Amino acid sequence: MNQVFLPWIIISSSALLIMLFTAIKRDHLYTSMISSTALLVALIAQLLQVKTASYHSDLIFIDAATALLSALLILLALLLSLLLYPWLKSLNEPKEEYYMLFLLATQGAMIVAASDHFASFFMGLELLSLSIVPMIVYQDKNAKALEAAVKYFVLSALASAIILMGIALLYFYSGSLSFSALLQDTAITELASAQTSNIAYQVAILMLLVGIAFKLSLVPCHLWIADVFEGAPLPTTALLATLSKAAIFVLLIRLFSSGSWQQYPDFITILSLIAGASMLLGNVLALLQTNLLRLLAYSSIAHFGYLLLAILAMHPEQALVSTTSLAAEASLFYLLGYTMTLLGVFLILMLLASQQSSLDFTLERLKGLFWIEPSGAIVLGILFLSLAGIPLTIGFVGKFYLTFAAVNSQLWWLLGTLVISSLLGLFYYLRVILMMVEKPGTVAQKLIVLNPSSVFVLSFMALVVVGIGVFPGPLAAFVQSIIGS
Amino acid sequence: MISAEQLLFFSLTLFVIGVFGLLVRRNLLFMLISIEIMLNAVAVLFVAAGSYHHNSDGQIMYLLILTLAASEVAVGLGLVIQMYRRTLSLDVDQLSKMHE
Amino acid sequence: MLMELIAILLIGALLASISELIAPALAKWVALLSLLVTLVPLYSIVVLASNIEQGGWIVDESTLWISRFNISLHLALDGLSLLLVLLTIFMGLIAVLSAWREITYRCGFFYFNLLCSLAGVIGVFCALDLFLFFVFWEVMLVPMYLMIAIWGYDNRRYAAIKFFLFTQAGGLIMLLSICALVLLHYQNSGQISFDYHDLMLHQLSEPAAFWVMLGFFIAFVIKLPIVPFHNWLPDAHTQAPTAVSVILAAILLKTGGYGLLRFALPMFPAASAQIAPYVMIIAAVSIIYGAIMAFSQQDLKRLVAYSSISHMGFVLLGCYALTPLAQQGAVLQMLAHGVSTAALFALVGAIQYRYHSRDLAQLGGLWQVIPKLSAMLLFFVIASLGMPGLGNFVAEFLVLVGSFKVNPGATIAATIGLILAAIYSLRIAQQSLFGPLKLGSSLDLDGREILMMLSMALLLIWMGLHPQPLLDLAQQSVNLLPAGAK
Amino acid sequence: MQDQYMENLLLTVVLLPLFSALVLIFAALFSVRLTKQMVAMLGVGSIAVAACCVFLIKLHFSTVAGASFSHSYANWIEVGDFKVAFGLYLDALSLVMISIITGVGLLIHLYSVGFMQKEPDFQRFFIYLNLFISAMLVLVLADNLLMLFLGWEGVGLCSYLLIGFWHQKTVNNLAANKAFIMTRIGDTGMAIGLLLMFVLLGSLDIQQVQLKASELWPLATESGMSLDLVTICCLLLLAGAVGKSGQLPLHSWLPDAMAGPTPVSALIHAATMVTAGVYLIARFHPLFNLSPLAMTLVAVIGAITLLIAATSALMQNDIKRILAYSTISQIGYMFLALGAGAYSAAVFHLMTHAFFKALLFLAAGALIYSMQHQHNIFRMGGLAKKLPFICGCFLSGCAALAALPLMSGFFSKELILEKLLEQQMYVFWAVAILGAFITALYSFKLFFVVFLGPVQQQPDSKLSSSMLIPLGVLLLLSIFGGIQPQSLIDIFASQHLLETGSIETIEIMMLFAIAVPIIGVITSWILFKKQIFGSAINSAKLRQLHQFLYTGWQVDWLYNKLFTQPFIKIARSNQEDFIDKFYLALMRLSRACHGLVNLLQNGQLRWYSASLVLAMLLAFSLINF
Repeated sequence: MNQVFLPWIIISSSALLIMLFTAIKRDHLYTSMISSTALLVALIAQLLQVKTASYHSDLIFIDAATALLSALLILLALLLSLLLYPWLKSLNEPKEEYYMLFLLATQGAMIVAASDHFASFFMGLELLSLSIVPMIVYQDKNAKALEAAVKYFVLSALASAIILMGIALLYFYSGSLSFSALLQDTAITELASAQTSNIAYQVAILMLLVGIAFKLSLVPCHLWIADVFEGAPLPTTALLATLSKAAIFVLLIRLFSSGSWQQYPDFITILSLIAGASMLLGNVLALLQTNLLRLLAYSSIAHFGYLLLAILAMHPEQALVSTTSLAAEASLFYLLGYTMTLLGVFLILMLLASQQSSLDFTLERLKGLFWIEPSGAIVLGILFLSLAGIPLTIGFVGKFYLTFAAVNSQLWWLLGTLVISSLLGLFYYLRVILMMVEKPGTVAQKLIVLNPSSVFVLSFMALVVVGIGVFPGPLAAFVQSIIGS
Repeated sequence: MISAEQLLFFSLTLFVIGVFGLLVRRNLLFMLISIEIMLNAVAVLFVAAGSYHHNSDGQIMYLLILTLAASEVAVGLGLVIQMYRRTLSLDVDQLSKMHE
Repeated sequence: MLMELIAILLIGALLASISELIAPALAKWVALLSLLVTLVPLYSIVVLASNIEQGGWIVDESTLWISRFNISLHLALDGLSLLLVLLTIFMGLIAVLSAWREITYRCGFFYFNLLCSLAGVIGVFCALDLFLFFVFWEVMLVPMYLMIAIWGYDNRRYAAIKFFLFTQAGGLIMLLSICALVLLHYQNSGQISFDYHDLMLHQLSEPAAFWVMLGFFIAFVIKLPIVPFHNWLPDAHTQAPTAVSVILAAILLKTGGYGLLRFALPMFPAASAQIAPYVMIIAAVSIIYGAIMAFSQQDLKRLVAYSSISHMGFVLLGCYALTPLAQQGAVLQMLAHGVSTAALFALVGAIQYRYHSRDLAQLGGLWQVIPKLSAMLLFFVIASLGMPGLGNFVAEFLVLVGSFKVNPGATIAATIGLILAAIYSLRIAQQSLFGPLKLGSSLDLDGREILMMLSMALLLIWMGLHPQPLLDLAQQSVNLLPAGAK
Repeated sequence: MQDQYMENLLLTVVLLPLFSALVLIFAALFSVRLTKQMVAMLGVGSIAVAACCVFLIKLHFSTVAGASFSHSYANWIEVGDFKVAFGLYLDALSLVMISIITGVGLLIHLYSVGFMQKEPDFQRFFIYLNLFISAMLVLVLADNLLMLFLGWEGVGLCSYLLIGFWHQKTVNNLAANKAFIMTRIGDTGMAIGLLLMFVLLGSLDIQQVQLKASELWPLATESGMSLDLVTICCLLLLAGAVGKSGQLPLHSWLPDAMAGPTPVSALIHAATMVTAGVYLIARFHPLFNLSPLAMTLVAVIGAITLLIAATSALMQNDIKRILAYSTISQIGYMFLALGAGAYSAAVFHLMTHAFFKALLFLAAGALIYSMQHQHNIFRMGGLAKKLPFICGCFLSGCAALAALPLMSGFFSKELILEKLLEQQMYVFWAVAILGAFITALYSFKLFFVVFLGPVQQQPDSKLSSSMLIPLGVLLLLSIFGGIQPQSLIDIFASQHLLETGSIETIEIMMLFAIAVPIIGVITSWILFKKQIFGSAINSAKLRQLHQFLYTGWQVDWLYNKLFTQPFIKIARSNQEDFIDKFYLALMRLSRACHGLVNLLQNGQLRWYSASLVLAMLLAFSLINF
């Protein structure tokens, strides 16, 4: 039994354990401890084998990069789980199931990230999205949650159906379901020559594309995300925004870093269009948004637009300097920076939210936060600066990597869009910061009581965001050694 | 003997029907059904492709899709009940409190 | 040594913000103290400078920062940087003093931001690694933004965001340019480096050089600012508290000029020479446009802001005349304008502090009640209209002499700016100081303010009558620059 | 040893007034109370010492023809080949100038002690006055153009400050602004001239510039009336001169400048500063000699100004305005002389004019002082018995101004006319004669109206001795000051080598020239007896003419229409920056887009799901069509 699966086994078994435990005796504290410890152990296990990991079967492909990214995913889950306890405690629903769903979603995400076959990919995807649906509607009394759940459920079902159709068509024409086969084998190349003639083949690719675009909420399949963010409970939103998206994107990174996509010009054009549109529209949508959650939703559209830029930079027509790994590193770094930052934001929001007022998270509620709750506000401010990509934050390092890679691949038009859209973005990020330093208003209130775990998480976040922002050197070198290899 | 192209055509038609069903019906229940139709269309195509290529991946996928369909229905019906409990109707158009 | 300089400021910033918890009044003392402490390393630097041979870097320290891209914390200082750093510290002191009474709300955090922005600016003036330069360039904005946004006047949010967006736009374009530059260098030399010296070694070829240069140029020109990228300045100034206006006018604008002299010109001599004629015309336009706009303003701060647009036009003119004479003039203009305009803002702030109004229509006859302040205001007004014997004149004259033989047309247009300068400057004096008294009596300058004003006035006179030391300091840096479109 | 002595003396002369000004400034700044006596001591004393130094310099200055002394004290600016030092240059010309400045300056300082006695801002007045003196000394002693410019702007500044001395009245400030800006326009021309000269000749040292110029353009004289480089240089310098000396077209500030205290009008706007233009051209005579065109232009400007100013003076009621216009026209004479190449005559006239015009102004000041600030001459009358001393001052002053024989003004003006004849510039000569006639007319109109005829208003206050002494001295000077310093003729000696015209014609004309002023006086007497002056004019035409002349040929109106109003209109029209509109538009655009894309977020599940399908179709069609 290969030890690369150790984290998976830990996570899924702990999910089962929780299920059984709950059946015997409900105990919130133990449950949360089980899940956290499980994730912690899994993380350690994952990190230990980052350097060495390499496993390839029909279904699963794990190399160092994948291992690293899965470590990232586990880390996100772990941090989130640390804050689940205080939040769930204030809820008067049965709590334990949430942990189970949470762990299952994490598991699904990791499968997606490591999948090398449509079957495994599909399984992971469904595990992820199906366990998220109940998490969205977990709060019984919340009408918005229900609406969000229904929307997410129907749309993701539609999306998976479309993806499946795409897969089916591909399978119909190529007779294979394995990515590596589709990407490298001779079959694909003759398909590539054939694809211009073959409409159905195009349709297949487009279907896959639309499905992915939906999962990553890229324009034009982005409409759902704001509603879901607004309606869903904060932890679920955080999971959705970071873990599920990250997982799919990790897969994209891998698929694109291997394989030769420049032989599908149409495909690249569509992707660039999507990227540009996402950057612009996302930021334009967020421009005057007063609901913080919707604002974050829209900004995440834009950020995944930026990430696509890194993807596109992987296979340029002509690069200034031919470095294969640069774009991959860029995407990884940006993903890391963005997910970490966003998670941090959500954690603080969870601390801010007492469960009644968590329904409408308007900017007004941040008014004067800086003067009332400096520690939280400073961290939040730093996080937003990181989202805006101001230097000395991890967000900037990511953006710098991105720009560097994109310039190297001479994606000038997309870079122009990047400049414009990040200006738009800056506008609303600054508005948030401004709101926090305003003279305190009436609605502003203190954080709910800070328990050790949340303090730890907050300081950790700040540390990561600023620390890596100021000294990205070691991590950069490490990432290079992983991906460059 | 039915040719693969015919099956492809059939399943695509089925899929399109499902899509249209999803788009035109307001009732959540019927939307679920349309989703089922789509999934089945895909399933048919997989089976057809499997037999066309003489390998078993198609059948395996078919099984996976079946399980997926089942679990989706489970979750979906849960939602349906929830919704009916709250709004005494299954009209999804009423679920549009959140916009801009 | 430079690291210490910056570190002192940052530590001071932290202490200031902490000290508020003990006593709000403590913060300003801490700020003042930390600024004074910086004089220690500065003094040793000046000593070094005095006994260094021409053309070398006075201080040059570098440690590896990000090995992946071979980015290093490379801080170095030559005459030009030294002058600007000195200006920065001096103006920092002035700013602290001018905030002394005005800032009462959360002063700890205010001085924190003030010192941070100063540290950032010094970083900009010393950074020789392009990545590091960019980091400082961006970072110094945040505290400025906060200071305007928190302690500004009614319309502060708009002004603050406008300020940030304009500079950020420039910054992003510059980031693209930096990346392109580094990658092209990588392409040719096979080794990746953000270091100034390395990148200087081999010049880019056309047309790449042109576009890369343009990126830098736009960023710096927005900062200067030059018509038509100037609109952030009047708003920022009108909304900013006095101290911030002082910093903004005295130091922040200079980063643009510094960037031109340090990066845009020497790195892309050919491309710069290619655009120089047009740039000189733009400079002349913005001199005249700024002056006319200044004349039409009612708000004193706005007026001064536009006047400084007009003055910075001379800097651009001087830089792109590509003659050492004019570039010396540009350097001197940066210093002189820094002092004179900062003084004007400080005085306007003093007036506002006394009368809660900056509107020329409401002011008038101040000389009858506060003669000392009025006399000072008159002095700096005279200085800003370029009276011989004061710094601004020498600077502007050098610029004009240097650029006349290169581009007489633009130079003569710029000279017309002198007439307009006289017109709007006298308007300030006439409408605020002279005429019948419209407002009540008030306190005249106190010791602190007289100290500030007098020090600046003497500095200007010194620049006007004995600029030689400054010129000699700037000499070596200017000599490195391309010797014109020959 | 000798030089050492000279250096120190010169430096003292320049620095003393500055020093006293600084002392007074710092006293004011740190609110050290000074009694008026102390202020007066400082202010007047410094000038007195300076004057003594000048006297010593006169003694030690070698009387050899064309002798000059120059010394550079400190380095100012040195960038590459651009070198400027703080250097002083003394020759006969500047010697005459500094003697006038310190001498007349001393008298006027003394006078102001009495005149400004009641003024609360006594101290500020003397600060400005001393600053002015030092700036003026720098101007005339500078050995390089940049330093000359320093003095040039410095005196402009001081005149601005002093015109607006009584700053509570907005009118005064406006007059001050007008003066500064109009002169600034000329100065800017001059500055461009500086730039051009440095670029062409590679130096700003006055002597070197002229040397190099005569090397560079030796044949310029042959090239005749062409607009060559040297001419351009001259014209740019001329612009500066015209601005400072209130010549056409930049003369209209001078009458308004009378808003300042009367001693200021006497010192700055009659004796010293306004003649700086004359000094400048005299200083640069070698350069101007190279360009006939420039010379003619100088002469033309002088002539026209002379006539316009004289005619305007004829119609004024305000005593100070009359004197102001007469100043303009007298300086017109000097320009005429300069244009004719008669530099020594010009400077000579400058000197005598300084005497008698200072006298007239101070006397007028005394008059106003004792008539409760009455400026209108038609409100005065028959003061001859009341104020005999002032009457005497006026009599001699007007006589000198009208160039009646044996007065100081007579010699200088006759010299100018003579030179004009020598140069066969008959037209200009005729103009000058006409000017002389009008001058006599208005000056004696002034005298008669004020001192003869019916008494209208009683003088009250007595004059202090500190006002009477200077009056007395100037009275003597304006009568007997008509001895031309030999040294002047020497420095300009090289210039008039042209042989004179036939003698007898000249003599006739000379006699005519002497006669004209007398005729003028007589006519004005007749007119006065006929009660023409000040009587209401009945014909509309004449009234228009009167109005036209009264407003100084409506120049202000013209400039207002031509320059001021358009400028203000332009400035106001763009008060909030049309470029800003563009950025605002960008902002609105993005807001509009926000609204637009928000419409898509309608929360309708079925629309959302449709969007997926649509997206696919869109992409598909995009690829295939």
